[in-house]
Amino acid sequence: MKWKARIIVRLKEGLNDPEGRVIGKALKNLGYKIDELKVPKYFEVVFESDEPEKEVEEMCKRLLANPVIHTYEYEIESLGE
Amino acid sequence: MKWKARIIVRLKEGLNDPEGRVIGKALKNLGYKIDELKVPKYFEVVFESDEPEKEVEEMCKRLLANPVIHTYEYEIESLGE
Amino acid sequence: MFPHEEKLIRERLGREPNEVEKAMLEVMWSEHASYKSSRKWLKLLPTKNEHVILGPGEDAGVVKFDENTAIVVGIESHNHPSAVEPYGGAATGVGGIVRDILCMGARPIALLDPIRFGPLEKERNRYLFEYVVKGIADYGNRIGVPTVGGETEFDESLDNYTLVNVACIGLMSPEELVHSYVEESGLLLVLVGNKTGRDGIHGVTFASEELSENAEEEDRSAVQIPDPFTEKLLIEATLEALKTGKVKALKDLGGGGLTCASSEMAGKKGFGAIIYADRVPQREPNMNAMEVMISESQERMLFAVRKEDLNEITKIFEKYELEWVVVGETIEEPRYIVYWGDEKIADLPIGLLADVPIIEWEANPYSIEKDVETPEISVEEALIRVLSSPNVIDKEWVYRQYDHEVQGRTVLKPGLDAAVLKINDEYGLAFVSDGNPSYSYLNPYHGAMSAVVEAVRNLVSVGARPLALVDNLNFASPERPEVYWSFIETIKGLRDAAKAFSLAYVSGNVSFYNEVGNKPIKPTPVVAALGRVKLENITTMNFKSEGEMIGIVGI
Amino acid sequence: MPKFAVIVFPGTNCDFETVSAIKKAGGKAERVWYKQGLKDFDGVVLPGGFSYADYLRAGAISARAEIMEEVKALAGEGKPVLGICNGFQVLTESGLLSGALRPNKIPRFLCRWVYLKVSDTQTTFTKFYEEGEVIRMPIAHAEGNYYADDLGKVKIAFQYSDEKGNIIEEANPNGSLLHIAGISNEKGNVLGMMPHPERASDKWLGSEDGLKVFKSMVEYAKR
Ligand SMILES: Nc1ncnc2c1ncn2[C@@H]1O[C@H](COP(=O)(O)OP(=O)(O)O)[C@@H](O)[C@H]1O
Repeated sequence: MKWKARIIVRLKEGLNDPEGRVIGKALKNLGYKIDELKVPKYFEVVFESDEPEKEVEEMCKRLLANPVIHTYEYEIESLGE
Repeated sequence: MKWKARIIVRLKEGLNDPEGRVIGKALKNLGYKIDELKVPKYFEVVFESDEPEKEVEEMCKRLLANPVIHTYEYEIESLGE
Repeated sequence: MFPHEEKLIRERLGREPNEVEKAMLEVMWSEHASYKSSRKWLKLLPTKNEHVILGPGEDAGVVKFDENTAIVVGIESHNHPSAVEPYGGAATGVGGIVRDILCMGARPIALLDPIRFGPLEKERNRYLFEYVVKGIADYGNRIGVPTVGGETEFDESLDNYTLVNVACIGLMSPEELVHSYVEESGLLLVLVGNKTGRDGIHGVTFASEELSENAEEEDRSAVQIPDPFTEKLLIEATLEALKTGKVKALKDLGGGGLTCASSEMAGKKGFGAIIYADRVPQREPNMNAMEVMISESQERMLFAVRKEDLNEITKIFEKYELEWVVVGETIEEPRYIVYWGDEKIADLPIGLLADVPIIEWEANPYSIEKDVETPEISVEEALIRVLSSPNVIDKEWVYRQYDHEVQGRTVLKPGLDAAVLKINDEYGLAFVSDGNPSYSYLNPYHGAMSAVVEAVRNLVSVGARPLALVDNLNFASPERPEVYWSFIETIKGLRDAAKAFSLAYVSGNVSFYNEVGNKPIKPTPVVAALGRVKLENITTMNFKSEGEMIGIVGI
Repeated sequence: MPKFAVIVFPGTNCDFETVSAIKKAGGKAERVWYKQGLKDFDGVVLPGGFSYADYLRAGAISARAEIMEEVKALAGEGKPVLGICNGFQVLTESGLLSGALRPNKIPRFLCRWVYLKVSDTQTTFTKFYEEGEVIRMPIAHAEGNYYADDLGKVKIAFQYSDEKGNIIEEANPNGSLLHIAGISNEKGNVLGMMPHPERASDKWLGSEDGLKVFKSMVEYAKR
């Protein structure tokens, strides 16, 4: 079976986010009223698997997120055969 | 009014995507059957505005995306006052 | 292509070229690939002396440093692409010149980036500035070639536009020189590196036209996504392949893509080539032969090897996980033949692709020199104005983003008069770039001279003896008589200045049609210069202690 | 003479100068492509660069390569393992050192010379320094901001300081926790550092302060 997973990897609460801050500031400088801007990492993965939940969980743990600094969430959608 | 926009900026179809390719290959090496992996840019912006649609559209055009190579899409959610 | 050129092609060919042939000819006959408007004048430049191993004509020039050491040097512009996509345009500009150095057989060891923008007060110019610098940084840093210097200038005339020039040097021993042309038939042509996509189709023709006001919205085909990861692997794989001594010719794929690289490789010494275009690994579905032949996808190289050596060479590509394919072979007959499957889709005399007649445009002198009025301000205020000009302030914001130390050779770092790279335990190579479009605008002849003189002065300031020059000529449309005149004057200035120092130009680049919204840029010749310095004789510009005498020489 | 493997991942770019520095320090060194094995080596150096172009996170993909299992085994035997810059990032990503290297406080690449205070002279790589010695080396990184939720598992080897050895905010180039520039494991045989000692191993390049890192490592491996 084929699947598409949408994975979002976020910085843990409380960790400062220099990248988001800089882009937020750039938008402020362009005149927008930005309260907060975040740039989580976002992956779209099309893959084949019999155990999609388990495998996506593993992909996050083993590679896509670093448990020291990240949390993650995902959605999986079936693409059929 | 306060709003939260979720913005996804993608490379146009057909453009070389070394980042997606390299990360996809790394997952394959860990044993997963990856057909395709993409890493669009993803922004979550909390902002104040009277014309949220227009402003998010502008933010994309002026800074977050380059129309020559990117397409973008977004959702805007109201956070109330 | 101009109508008279189309007519000439029909006559020489004795028939109408088909669609694929026409696309290939269009690329090869573009200003960018053929130098048709500049060739005649470039001949005026001195290109030979005792330091020159190889002058202009191939991908980069080669200079003798000492008996055992040769320096490869080249310079390129990536102006048009950077103006529409600053990050990718600037980055792929670095990639292109690095491959030019590599394909002469040298390890690229340093970059310089003379870059120019419109005034920073405008948002679009700030955006271009920030992303050009980021593009150069991300690419140069990731491939491990230090960016050791450059120039950063802001000028009204570049509003909404940018000039991105990049110079690169490489290090090798003289016997490691490889040429870009073959001298035998029956060689296999091996394409290595990235897959081929539709990016960069018509890139050279794009670079041979003015930009319209809405260039940002224009066809994305002219810009490419940089892939420094693959470039770094290409560098290492190529250098390892060259060590076998079995690479007969080597060329990078730049403007004009596979057509340009393979036809020049085969045709230069009178051989021909058959190309099997359908074998080229494609990144996008349903590409046709024309697209494959003229795509300018980045990070690709073309090798010529004998059949019996194929295995040994391609094993190296595989070690570096690079895709490769035998895309064709060289033949005795001077023809350029392209197959798509079983179908012969192009068959041209190979000379027709390269033999592009020169164009001489009308040239009209202009004179705008007049006495400058001195503003009535105090010395103090004048000093503050000068010292706070973005053109004068320290460019630290730029060069801190560049890894200028990688490879462990950088003796003099950015921020000084010239960079110095350690070549051996005793000697270093000084490297600097200079240009002064404001002078060139007022008087193109003297402006060009001053660029050379300034570069030489900067070399001398660090204690180096000048060795060689390269030049990059950024101009507006040559079809404007004033521009064409300023171009010719510039070359004369470059010639006379070099002659005065007994120096030669070993390589260079011409970029025309730099105008946006019908506003021509100022004539902008950029000169990069190399010098040799004994490490213990290096001098730097800072005061060393209290009580030193300060003097001025040469007023 | 002890022999060191300088591991080359796709995109590693400080391998040659690291080999030279080790040789200058009296050791043998060989560049080892990441698919080769690590037999017969007395220690390993993971050099700087941009393995896998820093895609995903610096060092993340290399850290999952098979060769890292061999590196872990070697470290377990007490042999020296040094990670410089990207090599440090690989060490944290692989769990050989705890913590993480995050984007600099100003999220840009930064190349400049810094002063370091040597905080620990007991590691395999710092024995030739004096306690509290101030040394000079260049940094060149975009992700060197050290973070850990638990500092119990690491020992601080180098800290960013001013010229006089004061550990102050202004001397910290990347926002790193406790101004950390380099840490080691408890045993002291695995050390990661963001500054580049190999770029400070030649008088012409501005300093020879980095050479002692390699000398100390070579000396240790001789025992
Ligand atoms: N774009 C750049 N990239 C790298 N170094 C730069 C750049 N722009 C300026 N520099 C460096 O800053 C220093 C000063 O440059 P510049 O102002 O052009 O010097 P000068 O006025 O002496 O010609 C030089 O060392 C130069 O290499």
